[in-house]
Parts: sequence; structure tokens; C-alpha cells
Amino acid sequence: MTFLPEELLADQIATIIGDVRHVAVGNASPIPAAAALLARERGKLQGTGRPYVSLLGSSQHTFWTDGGRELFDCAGQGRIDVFFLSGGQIDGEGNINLVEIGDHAHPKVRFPGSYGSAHLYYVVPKVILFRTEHSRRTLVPRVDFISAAGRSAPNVHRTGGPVALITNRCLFSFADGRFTLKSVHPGHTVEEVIEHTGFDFDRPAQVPETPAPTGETLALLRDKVAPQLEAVYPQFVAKVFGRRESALSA
Amino acid sequence: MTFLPEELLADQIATIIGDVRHVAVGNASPIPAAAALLARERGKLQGTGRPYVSLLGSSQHTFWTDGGRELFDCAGQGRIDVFFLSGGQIDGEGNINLVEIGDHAHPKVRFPGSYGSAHLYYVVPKVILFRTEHSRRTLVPRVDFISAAGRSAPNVHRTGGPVALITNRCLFSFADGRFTLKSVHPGHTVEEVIEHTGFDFDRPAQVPETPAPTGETLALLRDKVAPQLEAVYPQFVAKVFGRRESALSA
Amino acid sequence: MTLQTLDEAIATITDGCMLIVPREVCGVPMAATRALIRRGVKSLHLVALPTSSLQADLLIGAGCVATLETSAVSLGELGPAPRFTAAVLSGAIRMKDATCPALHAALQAAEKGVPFMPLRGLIGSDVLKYRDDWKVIDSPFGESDPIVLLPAINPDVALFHAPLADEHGNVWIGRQRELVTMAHAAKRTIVTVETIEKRNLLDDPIYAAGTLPGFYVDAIAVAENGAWPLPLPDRYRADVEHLAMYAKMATSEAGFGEYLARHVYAEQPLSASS
Amino acid sequence: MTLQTLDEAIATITDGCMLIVPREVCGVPMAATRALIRRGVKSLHLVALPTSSLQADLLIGAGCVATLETSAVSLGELGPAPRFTAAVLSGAIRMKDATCPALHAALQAAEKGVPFMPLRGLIGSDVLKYRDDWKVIDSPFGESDPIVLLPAINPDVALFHAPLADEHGNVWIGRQRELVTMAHAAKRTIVTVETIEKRNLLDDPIYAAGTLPGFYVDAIAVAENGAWPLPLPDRYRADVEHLAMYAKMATSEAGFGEYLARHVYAEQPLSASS
Repeated sequence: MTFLPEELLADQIATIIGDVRHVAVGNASPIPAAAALLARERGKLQGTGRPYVSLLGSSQHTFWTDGGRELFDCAGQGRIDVFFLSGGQIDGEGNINLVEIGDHAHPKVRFPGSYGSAHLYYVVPKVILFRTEHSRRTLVPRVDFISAAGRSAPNVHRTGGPVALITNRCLFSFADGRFTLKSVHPGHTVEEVIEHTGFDFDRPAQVPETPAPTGETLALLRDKVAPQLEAVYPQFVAKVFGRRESALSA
Repeated sequence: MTFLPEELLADQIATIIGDVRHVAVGNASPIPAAAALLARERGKLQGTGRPYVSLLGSSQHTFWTDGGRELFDCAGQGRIDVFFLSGGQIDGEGNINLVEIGDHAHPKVRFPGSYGSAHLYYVVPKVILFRTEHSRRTLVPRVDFISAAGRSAPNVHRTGGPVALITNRCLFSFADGRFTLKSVHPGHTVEEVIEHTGFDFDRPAQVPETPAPTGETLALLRDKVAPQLEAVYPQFVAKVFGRRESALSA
Repeated sequence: MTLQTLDEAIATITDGCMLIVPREVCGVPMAATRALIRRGVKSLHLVALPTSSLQADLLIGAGCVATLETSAVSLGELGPAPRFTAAVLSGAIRMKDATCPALHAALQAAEKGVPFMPLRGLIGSDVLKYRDDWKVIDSPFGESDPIVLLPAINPDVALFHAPLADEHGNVWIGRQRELVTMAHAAKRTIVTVETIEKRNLLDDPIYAAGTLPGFYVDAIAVAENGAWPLPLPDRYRADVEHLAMYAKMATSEAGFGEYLARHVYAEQPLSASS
Repeated sequence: MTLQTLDEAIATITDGCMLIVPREVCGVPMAATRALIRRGVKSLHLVALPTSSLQADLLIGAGCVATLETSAVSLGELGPAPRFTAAVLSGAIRMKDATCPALHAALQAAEKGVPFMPLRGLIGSDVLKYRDDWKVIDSPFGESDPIVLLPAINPDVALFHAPLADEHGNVWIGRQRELVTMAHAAKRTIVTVETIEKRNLLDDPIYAAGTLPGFYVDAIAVAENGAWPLPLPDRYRADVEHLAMYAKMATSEAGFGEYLARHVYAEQPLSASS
């Protein structure tokens, strides 16, 4: 069955999410949102009823009633199992930069800001890094500004951190301060990943291809997830599930 | 015009309250509640609209919507100008004891506990101590347990504290860690106050008699305050403003 | 959310656990309290946020409590709480005296996942003196500015009674927002309610404003008149006659025993109208 | 509570004051923001709790802001906030970069009248490194357990837009509870509302649960469509077309000037329907 890169990524992310209690997804993240809803549909099929999915941009898929601090308090309580972050830059130690490029006193580029990353990255057990521009501009040897650090000294309280980085080209896992290439998406190669990645990473002798989503997964995405996603991301749903156009490189 | 001791006390307390923004009154405090409502009626007459009065036992006279912590947060913000406290024991330095009598390891008497006193006494600018049993049992040289201290070292953050102690016999003011006898209620004497007070206090050569409430004040209490108080303290209102019986010694 | 019977819902309140319950005007889970006593729970570390009345007195008198952490226990206008007073004087329970905002702040620390919360006041009081677990530091933002730090209270179970839940496990708590903080801070939250409605409270913005999301709620049981003889805000008042009877009976151990036999161990607790 | 005109209500937002405003989905006071720009307020210390979009961009572009304290400014799916970006790069504003929960916690410190609040995370980040006003201490409850302390944020004025107030000055804020924290923390609170109803919101327990008591509110003005072109929760959505136009115009200073002339300085701001 044919599928779009968005569907491949959502499938992979849903698998990384796994069987957890609560996945929260930030604003403007349609693919992670699709993945979280897919994980929930899988949970329904398996009879677990998990995970809860909070789409922060949605009033329908959100359970918050204690104001803007509740997400962070909830994460601090250990009740958020999975969250998604990105970065203007991401480096090989898992540091992310959401603030600026260049010298801090005179930056050349300014991004919006760190949002909640400087807290959530430390207390959410599975943070999935998501960046669909896989290039030496975004995946760098060392970020110019650390919005949130990929790892901490042993005495620093830390119950969370990055577990994976998924891009338009491949999937990395993250452990002990380093990324490992897990699989390369169909149509991409290991050499291409090396060429476009600014940081060192580990890889097995044979890097598998990221498996295509099964027919069952595609049916769940198209029949169950897309209708729920539509209220929050109408343009994304129209494009991917309607016109079946990808915004990502093939 | 004849009046009851309760009316005298409410009048005196309302005068100590003065022109402030917010008076909060704890549970089971009908005379302070009457005084706070009297202060509000006076504010209405003077066109200030002040003070807000929060009767903590009442759903009608309370503005809280943020749960039980709001009173304390509000006081911490400096928004509560007057509060009332009492004590199983009160000593000459303004320390109050709401916990126990005797040795801490083996107390002889146990009171309910400190409630919010260990915080409110420090942050509410005018705390009025109120105790209608004026005896050497209650007004002691040194409390057995300090629920809240009457004064603090100069470097301790303190924006509040006791300003007065009113009893069934007299009115003391409090400043610089000592009480001063301000007036003795009609029917009582300075000698009697000395006899029944366990702590040292200052007093002027001539101690005035506590002035009787004016006709205007009595009218406000009976016509305006009593009806508002009735929902919260029905038995008190029936007794004092209905049957005109005092629960205090004359 | 699976609806449970009262006894099922409280099954996870095990001997020795830290149980937090609300003050009298917030929805005290009295039906659940009687069920706990019937089941014979032991050695509770009971936290009453920030005070208690009948509930703590009953649990203490019935021998369920090892440690009590609160700011005050009293029957209000009906006088002292007799079993609490007796237990403190005899040393039968370990008392952790607090002050109201300290308990609220320590719960908020747990709510935020931080190890402590600062609080003004307290310095110079014996409340602080007898709390080895509270620390005084010099505020790093002042000069010689001592301030008390309170360790987070992380209860095992929060237990309260509310007017209403929906079929998704969302619970309407209205203005009683300490119930939200309790649920956020506790590892498990058990709620009894007057009624369960077939709706989603979160779909209605007016109700949602006073709703604890079901995500925080581990068990719900229906207990009509579940706060009786204490009041439930905006629903029913205290049963003052019954409370006066309790205050009188509980002054002696024998009278308290008789109260337990009649009103707790009897299989059907009396309802408010009986 | 005396009802005021918009210009009267914002009169106490003076040059140089610390002004706190809410994030996009909470009721951003856009009508009041335009009135502030028309009045020419200067040198604000603007705190956006915890992020901002059009509002911060407009105030910065119009030269009203000296210091900005927030966790992010962006126009969301419409891209970067152009005037914010330009001002940071040119050094026209002083930036105090934060992270969302740090701003919430620092507000809660002010709400509780304590000088600081602890927060997990942050250690090892440059957000912490560039905040000289944040301190790291060893938690006295751990062993070698560093934790960040954030000083309280005590704003001079909190300003927000809400759906509804009553004639007593009580404001219905629903689930947007950071508005409550803002009002508690600020010295003055100024609110614009869609409408004022002749009732007492506190008399209805369902509404009361989502109500900020009038005691905290210093001024109220009616501003219909007062969040436009931003959304007001449960009332109206964002005017995406208008925002897209802004995003385009604001990429250049000239375009931004034209936007100001047309949509801010023009005496009657356009309504959502125009």
C-alpha cells in the first residue's frame, strides 16, 4: 500500500510512544499529534484505554482546567510520559536551541524562545525530538544556545530526557549522551544521513530501513485519526489525508 | 441608652479596625464579625465603601474562589489589613498559645492547634487579639507553647503583628513587645485588671473608662449589622440583639 | 473510569499509608471514613488539609491513626474534639503540628514536583521548633533574611467527597480548589460523589472551570449524603443535632465505642434524614 | 467598582511600569493594547505569561517596551514575530529569556508573598546561565541536590481580557486560571470584558468556581471584541486573515508603520466583523 512520509513518521513515533498513560503534544505539531492519536487507537484495540492524549492547541483534546501551569505541574508530578520538542539547532549531545544563532550579545538569528523546554526536557521520561529539516544547519556539532541540555551531571535531579530524534531522513535513538542511527527512511541512505548530519553518531554495521506502516496502521490513521485531527489541524488533514500531498521530501 | 458588653466590644473593635481595605474574620467569632460589619457600615456612611469584610464561616460574606489557601496567599500579598486571633494563653510579649499547656512531651491540656496563626500573625498589619475570659489562667507571664510570636528579631521579615488585646474587662494596645492598658470597660476597675492579668503591662496615671457606644453606633449595630450577622451567627444574634442577654460578665 | 463500590474504591488505602483529607467545609468523605473504620485500617499517616473535625476524631478514636499532621482539630462551636485530645494527651498518636498555609504550601510543592516550598512567618514559633523536618535558610535574594522551607507532602492517597462526577471520571469540585491541589499532589485520588451524570463536564466551559479532570482520579464511588453528618458546600448543611450527640458521646471511651457500634459498625450508616 | 472607559482604565499603566499579560489563548487585551500604543506608553517592563504573539510584537514595534520577560514570542503558524525578532537582533529591547514554568512559578511566589520559588530543570541550560537574578542552591532536603530558585515577579499591573464581569467587579475567567494568579501577584489589576451583567457571579456556585473576586480588580472597562484579532476562549476564534496580513506587513518597519496607522492610530479600531 502506498503511504506518505507523514504516515511513516506518525507510525514510527506511535511505536516509540508505546504503552504509556499520558502523551502531551505542543502546538503546531500535526505529525506528533497524529502519532499520539494513533497510539491511542492502538491502545483501544488492545483494550488498555491508554494513553490519554493532550493536544495543547485543542480545546477538545485537552484535560486542563488549572491554567497554563498545569501542564508543567503535571509533568513535574511525573504524570506526563511523552512530550515532543524540536530545535532551531540540535546537537550530538541532545542539547536543543530554541533561542538564537550567533554570539549571545549580538545574535544573528533569533528564534521565538525556549518555551517550556528548559523544564520539560528534564522531567518527561520520553522526550521525542522531531525535526523535519534534517541538515547540517539544524543538526550541529554544538548548539549556540542551550535551551535545554540533553544530559545532566549525575547529581542533578533528572527524571526525563530525549529518547529519540526523528527527521525527514531517519530515526535516531538517544542514550548516554549520544545518538544512534536506528533506521533510515525508504528512499534515503546512510551516506546521505552522514552527509547532512553535523554531529557524530553511532550506527550498527547494517542500518535497517524504517519499516513501512502496515495496512492496519494506515487504516487507523486515515479512518480513525484523521477525523479527530481535523478540528485542530484542518490544513494538514486536507493535504495529507485528503489530497495526499506531502510537505516533506520523499 | 443601655447597651450590652458585646455592643461595647464591637464598637471598640470597629474603631481599632479603622479605615482599611479588607478585614477577615475567622470562624466562631461573632463579636469581631459584628465589629467588622459595623466598620463597613461606618465606611458606607462616610462614602469610602471600605472595608471589604470576609467572614470565613459564611458563604455570603466571603470572596474566596481559590480554595483554602487563598486567605493566606491574600494575607501574604498584603491584602488583608485586619485579622483576629485569640489564645488558650496570651503572654505579655504578645505570644499566643493555641496548642497545649504543660511540658511539650507530656502536655496536661491540649487545644485544637495553631490554625493559620503562625503565618497570619506575621503578615497581617493589624492583628486584634480577642479573649473574653480575662484571667491569670489565660493572660500569663509566659505561654507554654508559642503558636505565633508577638514580636520578631529585626532581621525577620514581618509586616504584621498584634496591635491590641480586647477582653471582657479592658482594652490593651500593643507596641514594641509590650501591652499598655488603654481603657477599662464600664463596671470594671484598674485594680481588677491588675489582679486578673498574669503579665506586666504599662498604663497611664489615669486610665480612662472605655466609652459607651453612641446612639448612632447602637442603631447601626442593631438595625444594619444584626440582620447581616443572623445567617452566620443565628444564636448570637437572637441572644444579643433579640433577647438582649449578654454571655459576658457585665 | 470504572465505577466502584465504596469498599472497592477505598481498597487501596492500606495500613500505614499517608492519607490526605480536606477541611470540614470542603466535602469531607464521611461515608468513606466509616467504611475505612469498618475495614479496620491501621497506622495511617493522616494529613488534614489544613484542619479537621469529626473525621479525624473518629479515625483517631477508632485506632486507625499513627501520625496526625494538621493545623487544628476541633468540633467548632461544639467544643474540643474529644478523641483527638485524649490521644494527644495519652501519646497514642504522634502529632505533627503545622499551620494552615504551611500545609497548603507543602502540598503545592508536591503539585509542582519540587522538594520544598518557602513560607513567611513561623520564625520564633514553637510550631517551627518542634518540626525537625522544616528548615530555615537565609534567602539568597536578601541579606540576613531567614525564611522557612517546608518539605513537599507527597500523600499516597487523597480522599474527598464531591457533589458530582461525570461518566468519564471528571469531578466537579467548584470553589474547593484545595481538592485539586490534593489530587495533583497525591499518588492516588479516590473520590466519593453524590451522583454521577451522563455527560462530559469538560464540554461545558462553565462547569469545566470547577472540574478536576478524570486523569487525576483513580477511583470513584457513589455515596449519597457522603459527607453526612458534615456539610457539603452548596448542597446540604451539617447535621448539628447528630454532631452535638457525637460531641457528648465521644467524651468517654465507652460512649465513643457506643457511637461506633451504632453509627459506624452498623451495616447501613444512618442517612441524613433518619 | 466604578466602570471606566478603556482609556481611563489603563491610565495607571505608566511609563516604565512592570506590566504582565497572558498568552494568546487566555484572553489577550488587544483593544487595551492598541489604546496603550495610541497613548504612547514607554519603557514598559513587559512580562508575557508565559509567551506572547501579536500583543508583544505590536508593543515592541511601537516602541513601548524596554524589557521583555517571557519564554517565547511567535506568530505561531504564521511564522516569527517580526518586530520582536528585529528588536532583539538590534538590541532595541532588553531580553530576559525564561521558560514557561519559571514564569508561572515566579508569579506564584508573588501570589504567596514569598521571595522565591524553586523549580526543577534548568540546570545546564543557557536560560539559567544568562539569568543573573536566578540562583542555584543545594536543596537542604537532599544531598548534593542543586535546584534553581526564581525570585518572585511582582508586577505593577496585570492586564487581561475576559468574557464577562458583573456589576460588583467580579470577573469570570473560567479555566484561564493564570489570570487569577496574575491578579493575585500584581499590585493593580485592569480588566477589559466583552460585557457586564447585572448579577453577582459569586452567588452562583457554578459561575463562582471560575470567577476572580472583584476585591482583586482595580479597573474594568467594556471592550467588545476586545481580544480581536486574537481569540477569546469559548467565545470567538482568531481572525486568521487579519493576522496573516499583519505577519506580512510587519516584516518591514514601513509596513508595520502602515499597520499601526491603519489599525491602531485610526480612532476606531476595526471590529472583528469589518
